[in-house]
Amino acid sequence: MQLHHYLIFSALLFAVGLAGALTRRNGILVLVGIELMLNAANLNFIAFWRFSADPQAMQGILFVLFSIAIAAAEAAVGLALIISIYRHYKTTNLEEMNSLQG
Amino acid sequence: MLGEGIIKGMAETARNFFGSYHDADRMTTVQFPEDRIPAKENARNFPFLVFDGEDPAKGLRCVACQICEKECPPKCIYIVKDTVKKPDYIGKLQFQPRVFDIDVSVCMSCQICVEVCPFEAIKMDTDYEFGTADRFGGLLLNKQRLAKPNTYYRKIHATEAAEVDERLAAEKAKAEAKAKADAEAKARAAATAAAAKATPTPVVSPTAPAIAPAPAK
Amino acid sequence: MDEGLRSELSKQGVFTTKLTDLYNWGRKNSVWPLQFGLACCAIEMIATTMARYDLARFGAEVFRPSPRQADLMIVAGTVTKKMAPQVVRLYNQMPEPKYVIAMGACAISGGPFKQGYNVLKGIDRFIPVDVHIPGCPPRPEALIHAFMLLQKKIYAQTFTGAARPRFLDPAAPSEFPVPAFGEHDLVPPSNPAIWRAPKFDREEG
Amino acid sequence: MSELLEAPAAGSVTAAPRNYEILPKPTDDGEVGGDLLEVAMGPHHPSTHGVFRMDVVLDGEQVVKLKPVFGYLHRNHEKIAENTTYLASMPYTDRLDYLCSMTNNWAYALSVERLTGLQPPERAEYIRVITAELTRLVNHTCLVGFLLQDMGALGTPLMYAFREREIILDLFESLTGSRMMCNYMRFGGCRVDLPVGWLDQARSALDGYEEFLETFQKFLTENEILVARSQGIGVLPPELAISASITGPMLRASGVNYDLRKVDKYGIYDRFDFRVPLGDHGDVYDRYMIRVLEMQESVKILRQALRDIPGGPIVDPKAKIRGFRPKAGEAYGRIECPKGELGFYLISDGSPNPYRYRVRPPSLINLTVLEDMCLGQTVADAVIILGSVDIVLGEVDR
Amino acid sequence: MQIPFAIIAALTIVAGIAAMSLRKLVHCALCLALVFAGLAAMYLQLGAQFVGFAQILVYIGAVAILVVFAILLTNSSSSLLPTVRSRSWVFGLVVAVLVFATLVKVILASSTVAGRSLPENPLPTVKDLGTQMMTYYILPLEVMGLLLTAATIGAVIIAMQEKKPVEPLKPGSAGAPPTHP
Amino acid sequence: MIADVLNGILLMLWRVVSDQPAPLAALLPALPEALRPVVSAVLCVSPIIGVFATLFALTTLMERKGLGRIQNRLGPNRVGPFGILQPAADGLKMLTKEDIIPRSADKLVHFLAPVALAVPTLLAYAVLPYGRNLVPLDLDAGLLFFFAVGASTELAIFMAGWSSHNKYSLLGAMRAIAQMISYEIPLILSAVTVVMIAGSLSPAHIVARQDGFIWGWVPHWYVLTPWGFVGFLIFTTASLAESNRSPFDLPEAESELIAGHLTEYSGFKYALFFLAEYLGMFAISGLGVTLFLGGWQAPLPGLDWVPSYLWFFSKLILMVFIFIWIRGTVPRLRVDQLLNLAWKFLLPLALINLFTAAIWHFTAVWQFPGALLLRWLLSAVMIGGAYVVLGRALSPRKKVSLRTYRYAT
Amino acid sequence: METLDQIKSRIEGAFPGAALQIIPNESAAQQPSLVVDNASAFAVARWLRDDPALRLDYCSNVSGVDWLPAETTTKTKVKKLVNGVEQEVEEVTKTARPGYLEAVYHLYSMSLKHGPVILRLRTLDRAEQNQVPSLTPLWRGAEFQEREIYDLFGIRFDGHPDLRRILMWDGFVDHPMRKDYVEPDDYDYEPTPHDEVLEKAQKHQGTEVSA
Repeated sequence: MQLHHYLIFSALLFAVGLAGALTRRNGILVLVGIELMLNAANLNFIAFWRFSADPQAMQGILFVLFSIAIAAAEAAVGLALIISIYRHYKTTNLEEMNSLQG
Repeated sequence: MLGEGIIKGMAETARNFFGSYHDADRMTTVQFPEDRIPAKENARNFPFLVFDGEDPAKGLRCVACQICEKECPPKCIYIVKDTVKKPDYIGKLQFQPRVFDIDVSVCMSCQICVEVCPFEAIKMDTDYEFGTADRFGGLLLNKQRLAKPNTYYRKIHATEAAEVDERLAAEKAKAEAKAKADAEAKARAAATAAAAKATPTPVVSPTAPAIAPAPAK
Repeated sequence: MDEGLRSELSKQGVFTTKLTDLYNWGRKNSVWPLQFGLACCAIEMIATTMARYDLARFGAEVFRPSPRQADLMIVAGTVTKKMAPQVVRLYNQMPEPKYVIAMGACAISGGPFKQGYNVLKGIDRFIPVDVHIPGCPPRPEALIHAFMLLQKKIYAQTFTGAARPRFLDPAAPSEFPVPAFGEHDLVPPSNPAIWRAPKFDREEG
Repeated sequence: MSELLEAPAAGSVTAAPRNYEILPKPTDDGEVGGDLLEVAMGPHHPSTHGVFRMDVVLDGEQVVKLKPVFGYLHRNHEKIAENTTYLASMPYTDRLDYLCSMTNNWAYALSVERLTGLQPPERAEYIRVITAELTRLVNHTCLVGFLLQDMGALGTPLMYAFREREIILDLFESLTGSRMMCNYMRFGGCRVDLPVGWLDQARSALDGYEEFLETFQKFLTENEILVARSQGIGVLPPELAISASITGPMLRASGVNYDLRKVDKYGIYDRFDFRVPLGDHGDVYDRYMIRVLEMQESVKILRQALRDIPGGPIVDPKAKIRGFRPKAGEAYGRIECPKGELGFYLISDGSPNPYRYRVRPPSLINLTVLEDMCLGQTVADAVIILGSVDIVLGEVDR
Repeated sequence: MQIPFAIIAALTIVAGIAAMSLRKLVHCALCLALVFAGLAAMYLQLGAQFVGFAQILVYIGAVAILVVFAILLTNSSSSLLPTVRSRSWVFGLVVAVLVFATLVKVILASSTVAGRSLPENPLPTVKDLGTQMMTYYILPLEVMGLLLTAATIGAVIIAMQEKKPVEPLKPGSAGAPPTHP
Repeated sequence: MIADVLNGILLMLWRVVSDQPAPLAALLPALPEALRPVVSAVLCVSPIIGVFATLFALTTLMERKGLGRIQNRLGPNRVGPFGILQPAADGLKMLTKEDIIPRSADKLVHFLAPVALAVPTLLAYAVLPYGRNLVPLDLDAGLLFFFAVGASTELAIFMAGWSSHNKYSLLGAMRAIAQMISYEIPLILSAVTVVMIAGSLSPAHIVARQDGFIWGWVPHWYVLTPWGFVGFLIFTTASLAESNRSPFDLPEAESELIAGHLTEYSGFKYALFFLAEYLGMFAISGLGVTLFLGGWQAPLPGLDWVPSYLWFFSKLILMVFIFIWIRGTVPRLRVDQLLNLAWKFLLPLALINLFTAAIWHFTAVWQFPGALLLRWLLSAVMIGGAYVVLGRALSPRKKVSLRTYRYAT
Repeated sequence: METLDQIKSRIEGAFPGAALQIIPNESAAQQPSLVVDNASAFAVARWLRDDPALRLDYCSNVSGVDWLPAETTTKTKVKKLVNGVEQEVEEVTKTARPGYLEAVYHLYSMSLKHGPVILRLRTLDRAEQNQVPSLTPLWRGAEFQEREIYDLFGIRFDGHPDLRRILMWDGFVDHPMRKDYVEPDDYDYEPTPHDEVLEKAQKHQGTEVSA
């Protein structure tokens, strides 16, 4: 196993997430796409940590742990926003949320 | 205090749990097919027809008066009266039901047929094991299945049957006494009539009842 | 092999088992009733599961609230015309093999209420019934007796042959049409495919 | 109103009676949809005590609308009774409220006695009181069991309740022959006299019952979950209760002192010393407790009745079994059955069959306020509120 | 090592594509959970035990559930739109492909990455991780805690719905005033 | 070769029975290199499945009979001697029952849900130490693993509820998820207390830390400390909720929601759910035993000759019995009360308990006479006070109490 | 409590336009009842509820009664010339009473603990003009009972908040408690028929043969 396998896999996952976030209309799925991209990035950290010369230096792992926590916070706030918007517009379709008036 | 009541409740259930192993009051299960709760003397389920003597074809007390058929609330009794009188177990002529069917799939075990019967002919059985897969055949009880001897009646409802027997015996004795008196009176009347053949007095001959208890017709 | 010989053998420690027997043994000893009561008989049905009679001894106290997990439907009480479609629907929702006990006069024939305009004269007009228990209401012992009758019936079932049970016959339906509410009565008033009044031939004597 | 409420109830007594004329209807039919969830609970649902149906509209778990739907056990009792004789209806009354056949019998017998002027002899009156109070014990015990079942206790209280019920049913069976459907009372008396030794059996059963009531209380009444689940739930204000013709323990739980045993003094209830427990909150807990306390009072009545019962005949000699034809006229007789006021309204036209036979079912009328009590509560509360109303479908739908 | 990696990678990618392209949103959410599980497996394979378990706990146990709840709360599970793609979906796809191509090119071209394989050094234990976190990284940890708290409160406030509840009857509460027809 | 293998098997069994270390190592060298991982995996997994499936069968029977005894009746006793074949009959029937998939259901998800529930539940067994030398997978972060796989069962329940396309199912699933998420927090926090004291996330290590006896006869189990006792109570309450047992069986509340998320499941899939639910209960009880009740340690000195796994399983059965006992006694909570209990009572209590444990830990340096008593008192006052205050605050109204009633004569 | 006559005269004082009629009751119960005309029924009922001496706050029972059209024969002795001779002749006059439906309310007082006062409301006929005013706005307890009467007897209650069928299903058209209701024919299995059941069963089998 070599490092670039992981990196290419992570890039692929990132691209899938990006494509999803850009092509789907539903706000929740856009958030899901972002979540995938974040995860792809996390995989990079882990891979680099594992293939680094000194795994005892745990920056990679710690970074991912913090990132996971941030992702959880992000998901909570993002989904709360979507629910709140849904209450207002009665839709989760991003293209219909084009009016600024409250 | 939070939790106190729950602990009390759990103590109660624990008491029942352990009690069920040594305390008969706390293990109330009667294991049915093997053990049975003794039938209460008054217990009733479905009616049966009482017959005296040995032969149900002869000894049936029922005289097909059809009162129970009329009074039965769910109308589950069906009687066809015989056209001729037949001798009963002591040889007295009586009407008998040619058909006596009870549809136990309808019967509500209310005992009203027993109450209205003037002949003590229909009584309540205590048997309850009537479950069957045969809807049409198994639940329509005919005369053969309904007829049960008086000894059986005495077995399941001892007190009540004793009273009934006593009453029937008293009625019978009364009827016999009356018949006897009538016969005597008749003989006497005949004698007086024979004695006073010359005096044309109209003879009133009281008719003796054909059957022991007067049929309510 | 008849029952007597088998029980004799099992007493001697010889277990003779066929696949059918095993299958029937499993079904017979694990009959889970649907938690479903209609009227007066339901109280006696509950009483049957209670401490004095304890239907649990037969492994049948597992009253399932959802028809999907039930094997046995105890039709306990009067089936009114307003209720009949629901009963049929519930029966349809049960998975095969399923059994029905008609408990009490009302469920068998409408019972004392059969002359009523809103009372169905017997649930067997719409669904097949395995065991009938007369009585109004039947005593709890009568229900246990009928339950054991059903167990015997299950144990005697065979995989093949003309006498095989309905659920093993691919041609036989496992769902039955649900009657609709009409202007005066249920439409149809009975399911002619499973219920036909017998030609009445009264034996006299 | 103040004479109704013997003592000031918690902040509810005002000088002017409040009117609950037309129920406040917080929701319209057109509103359902969106976030609201419509659930039809029943007619086959484990919580509805039979074939009752509640069409519930939920907002999350909260009930915003609840419509009871009846008729799944409409067995045409009244129509059948109008086509048959007076006596033949007696076994049918057993099947009205099938937990309390004795009180149903009594209510019907009482109405016919009102219609015809038959007068049951004293012994029969005592037997009626004894059987009716035993019935009350059975009904209330079972109700508490079912209520706890609805609350989710896994059958244990119900099992204990039915254990005691069996003891009383044994008494009924040895008296009348049947466990549930006693068909015992007759116009102007009772059907059979007490068997030998029955009174002693009843006394010892009563001793056991008192002990059971104590342990049952210990087992349940203090349970925090029961208290938390039932206090403040399904509140029924007394004014609404009166307006909606609520009767029985449910009415008294709302603090209204109206017990037909005291008001009408039917039978011989004026001879007994007993009290009528009243609740101050009208919630599920009060309804549960009122029933428990009523059982204690019933035990008290039973003790007196079993002590004082005289000998003598059990049927009015004027009563006939066959050929019973009351004079033309009408009568309404009512008694305090365990669920409330059970009345029979009879119109006779002089024929053997009643011209009009009407049952005033307490269970049905007590359901009038079901929606009012459930609104704003959660669906789990609605289930126990229904349980605390104490309905039997045989009587609701007849 | 190769075969398990291939299986996990293929499954994860397929699940990822499914999560981004299925029509029913609940299916998307379930596939998302599958992606998370695949990634967790990959972390475990790489020896990052703690992170792998944390990934399962947080992503499957919390984020996926949150997504599912959001889907149900916004009622998007039942309403099937005529099309699920946005108007500019071609553009999005092109961008994604371009990004992927660039990344792959960079990875393959990089000299630091190329040909690097696993070192033989021992892996840190959970205890080491804890020690590091509680000493050197204590400040980020505290900040993270603060952030999480803030995010939770914020999410609750945003999603809170003000509505007037149906008041249950209370003792003494009056109903409607009498209105005679 | 074959003799070696047989010898190895016998040696392995002997090591298991006599509680000796490394039973697997006795067999593996006798096998060819290629077979070793497979055999090792099979030998780890199959006993777990076998033992716990048997335990499941016995527990269902024990539950039915125990509830029966609580309710003054006998319970199943007709199938086989004392009814012990009842679970076999039930299983056989379930296997042969028709499997209904509702027409409107999402068929794939409906099919996958029971699997998705059963697999993580089984995974959780990997890290429990069943005996002195019986840990299938001695992970460094074993506890985290346990909670991680436990958390993933929520999704399976959601799958079951959503795919059935039934209102009751969905409501039940939502309730289940809300409940499981809420109670996971006090559950984890009460476990964290132990982790903090033991200084390890490895279950085997935690059990090892509970070795020995105070004053020679009081076992060194965490449940016998004030914080440990309260932690154990919190853990038990939360695990009741996690395994959807009464009084927290709201997701399947039959008087409200028919059978919750299981409403539309029949036949084998239902059996699988049933199995998974019980397995989850065993797993979480096993964790409770490991964390608080000293795992496989003997309760009294001198009982070490009894194989350690027997202690583990007897403690496990004791916990299961308590679960059954509770089930036979209490009514069910309402949803809001359930969540209030988690968030307003258990969570603060667990936090205070954590703090108490910290104090307990740092006062361990006290060496003066009566130090233990003082530590005990201090902790008990802290945690007891919190219990009283929180318990008072939990009551929805101040007036929820027993009432007195008035009578009219 | 006052007698019904006293109540009637007080009502007549309060509502001069009200047409009241007391129906005597021959039975032992001695419960006479008061027929109120539909126009003033609601006002009278409210007066009964609110009058301080009566306070009939509790409507216990509401029943429907179906009175079929009937002929009452009255015999009067009339002096007539028969064959030129004045004779006292009994003349039979037949008056056809039209059928009507009736709602009977049993009112009690919970506060004063007396009762009953029985109120009868009558429809004009059994077909179209089958409405009476609903008393549900006065007593909630009448709600389900009036619905039931609507369902089973077909009396329409004006002013009832929720007048739907209650016991039978919505598509049902008949009113089964009426005396002339004909039950649906399902007499295909009657093993114990007699009287009217026999007739119906025979009729059923007859139709089956012809069909």
